[in-house]
Amino acid sequence: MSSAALTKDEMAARVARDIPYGAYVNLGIGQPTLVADHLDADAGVVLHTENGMLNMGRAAVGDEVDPDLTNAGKQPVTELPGSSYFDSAESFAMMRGGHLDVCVLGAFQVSAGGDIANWHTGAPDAIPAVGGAMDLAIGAKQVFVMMTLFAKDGSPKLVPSCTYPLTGVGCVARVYTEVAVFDLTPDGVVVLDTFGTTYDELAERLDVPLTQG
Amino acid sequence: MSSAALTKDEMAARVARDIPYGAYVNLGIGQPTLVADHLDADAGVVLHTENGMLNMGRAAVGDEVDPDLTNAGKQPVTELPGSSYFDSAESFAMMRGGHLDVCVLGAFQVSAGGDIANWHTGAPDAIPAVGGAMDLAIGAKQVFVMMTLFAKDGSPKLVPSCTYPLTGVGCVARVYTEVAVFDLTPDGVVVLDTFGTTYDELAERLDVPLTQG
Amino acid sequence: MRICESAAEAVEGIEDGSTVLIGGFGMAGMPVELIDALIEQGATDLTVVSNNAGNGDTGLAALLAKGRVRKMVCSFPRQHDSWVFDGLYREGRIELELVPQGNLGERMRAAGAGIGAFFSPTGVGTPLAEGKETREIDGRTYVLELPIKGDVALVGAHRADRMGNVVYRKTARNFGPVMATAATTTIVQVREVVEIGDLDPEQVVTPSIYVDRVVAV
Amino acid sequence: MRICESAAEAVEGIEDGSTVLIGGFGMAGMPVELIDALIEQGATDLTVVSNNAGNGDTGLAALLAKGRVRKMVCSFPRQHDSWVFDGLYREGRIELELVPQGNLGERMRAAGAGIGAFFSPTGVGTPLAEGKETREIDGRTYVLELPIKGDVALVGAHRADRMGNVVYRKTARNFGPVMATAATTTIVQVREVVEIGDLDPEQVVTPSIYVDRVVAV
Repeated sequence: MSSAALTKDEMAARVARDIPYGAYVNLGIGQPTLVADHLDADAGVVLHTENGMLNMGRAAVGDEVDPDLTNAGKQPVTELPGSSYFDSAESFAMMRGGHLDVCVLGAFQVSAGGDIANWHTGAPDAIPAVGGAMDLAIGAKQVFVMMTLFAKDGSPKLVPSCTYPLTGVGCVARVYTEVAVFDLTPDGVVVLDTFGTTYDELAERLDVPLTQG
Repeated sequence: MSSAALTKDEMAARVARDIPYGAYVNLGIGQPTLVADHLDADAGVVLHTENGMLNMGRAAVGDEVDPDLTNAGKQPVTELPGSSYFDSAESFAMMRGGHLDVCVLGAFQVSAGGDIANWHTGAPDAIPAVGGAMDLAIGAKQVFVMMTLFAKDGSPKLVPSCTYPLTGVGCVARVYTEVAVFDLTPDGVVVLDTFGTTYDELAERLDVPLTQG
Repeated sequence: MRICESAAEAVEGIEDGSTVLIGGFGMAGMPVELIDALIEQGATDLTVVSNNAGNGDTGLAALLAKGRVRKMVCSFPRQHDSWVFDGLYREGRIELELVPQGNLGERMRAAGAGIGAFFSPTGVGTPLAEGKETREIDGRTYVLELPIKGDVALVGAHRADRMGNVVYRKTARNFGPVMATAATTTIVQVREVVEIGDLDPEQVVTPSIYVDRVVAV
Repeated sequence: MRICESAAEAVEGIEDGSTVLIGGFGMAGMPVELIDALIEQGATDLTVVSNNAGNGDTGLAALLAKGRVRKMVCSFPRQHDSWVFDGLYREGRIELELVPQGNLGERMRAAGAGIGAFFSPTGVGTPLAEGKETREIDGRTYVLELPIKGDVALVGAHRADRMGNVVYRKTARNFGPVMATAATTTIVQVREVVEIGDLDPEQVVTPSIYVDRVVAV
């Protein structure tokens, strides 16, 4: 247990620590993108971007900006030695065929059984957009979620059953939050680590049964 | 009507004459391969080979022989300017998706309704082998068959219904033989041309109703 | 295959009511000049299949703004600069078929490859699979997805030779190659048309068989 | 990804009873050195998936001759020099699953791409579709085909970099790229291993994600 809740950067660092050497990884749009900043060059991690590239490099700056080279968030990026380009059908075949080792996604909610909801709030006036989220959710050997544990109204986002429209069913392996890391196992939710809180506090605030890891 | 039956080369020339300018064409193994010799360079015809190439050139000779560059019959060939290489899945996607304009196949039998049998005699001791025949049969906009009209025992190979195991159903558009060219239409078999025989002689020897074209 | 003198010539004959596949992921690979020519050409009542639903006020967004598109089939319409689509959608002036990005690509690949339908792992148990046939195969549940075929594909690429062989550049490749296979008429805009033989046959990404018209812009 | 010092190291751990995908169309692209090493390694009771069933007395034919293959899955076993397979087949010592070549490739692609099954246009109404589910879709009849997944793929290619990115040469490419996607462990033999960065990223045909072991022979 750490003495304080993690910052976004600390959360990203914590996720990065758990990515195995040499893994092929897709980082979802938004917060998960921060994980890249905490992957050492010698960790041998190869980043996949859904728009058709392996071994994507860092954000492009200045003269490096090339409109033909962007990431899934449509931001200019760079290429690393050993990269490759392919079309969208191949890029998603790669995901859907289970070739990625890890993908890291943001989420509105995750259920104890590993369901994820991250594409649509279900609000009637919202314009729905799914992108590659559903393919990523089912397409990596391990799906990590990175999110705050509580919504702005204080309600937990790790829930017995998602109330938002689902992205994927039973696919999340691990959830990283600012106050704890959870393993979602067939035997239930295991608390691996806490930051600025205690196992007992978590057990009280969450509606899902927890086990101490 | 010509005064004599066609030689194999004359048959090949007759087929070549009917291939439109700029067509993408697959020539099956065996006799259909001869068609290539009768396609003028200025006919703009692009040859596809199922093992993964467009704009295949003629047979390789002498120093041109390269074990990495063969045709569907596994013979060394050459490449023409503007060729491209792709893998087998892509090569067959190209066929099966209906992108070839013409394919020319040999056959044991063709039915009046356009069924083709060309992969297996059905003999119990024969080792079956199908290769790309079934994909080609259904995969080109127009399927031409090139065969002798009669088997060695004198029985017709253009039949009311195939007795050999089928390669494809209702897919043959035209049949080129040494004595006649037939169009297989929804309204029946039309004799387009005869060589060393007459329409009446054909009508007598074949078990399928004919129309004079 | 025809090398066209202008984008206007390249989009000739596109009919009202057509399904038009439009390449690009955001602006990377978007065939802006072909879309501008299509706006000028006037075809309307279109179904457009594209990953996004337009950025800013140019390209696909401009086509939408002109009211030419009856229906968008896409994976990710909502972007920070998708105000044209957003407005039309909220006003009920455009239909949306939302398709997970992997299904979008695979459905077009199926159309190009002659596949009648396929069981997809994506979307199972979600609202986007509602009403669709599912099947358990080898212990996993799949959703049946049908091909998406275009009447026309508009593709933005890097270079083509005079036969119609095409190469792309970096992540601007995205949906171009698969759309080129999935349309009756494939129209490609490139930065440069080169002579036959100037492209390495090992490097061709879209072979000439898939390409009907090329224009340098 | 591991760069192996020898073909023997590259085929370590292949188990009896494995399904082994073996590249090549005839001898073009056939990974002869990997097959020789597999013979030496000793795994038996194999199911081999390959377009042909061996030529002459080397490569795949040699593996068959040793009696290591229980079942061949291929499109075209019968060739002028396929005497090894012919003999085994006539003696009833090998099982044969004959698959149209396009279905063979597409079934492996499906395995690699996570497709549960697909409706194929090929084989409809023929003996090779007997007993298989068919369906009419949009006026055409299709046959349902299932993925072919390998435990191991042995691929013959041209060059690889030290990350495992692979390029092929001419028509020796054939089944290599699709087999590389369809196996749990993909082993590639190349003529040359080059440094990371020495392959043009636009030209990579098999991206490194699919490759587990590389050996230069």
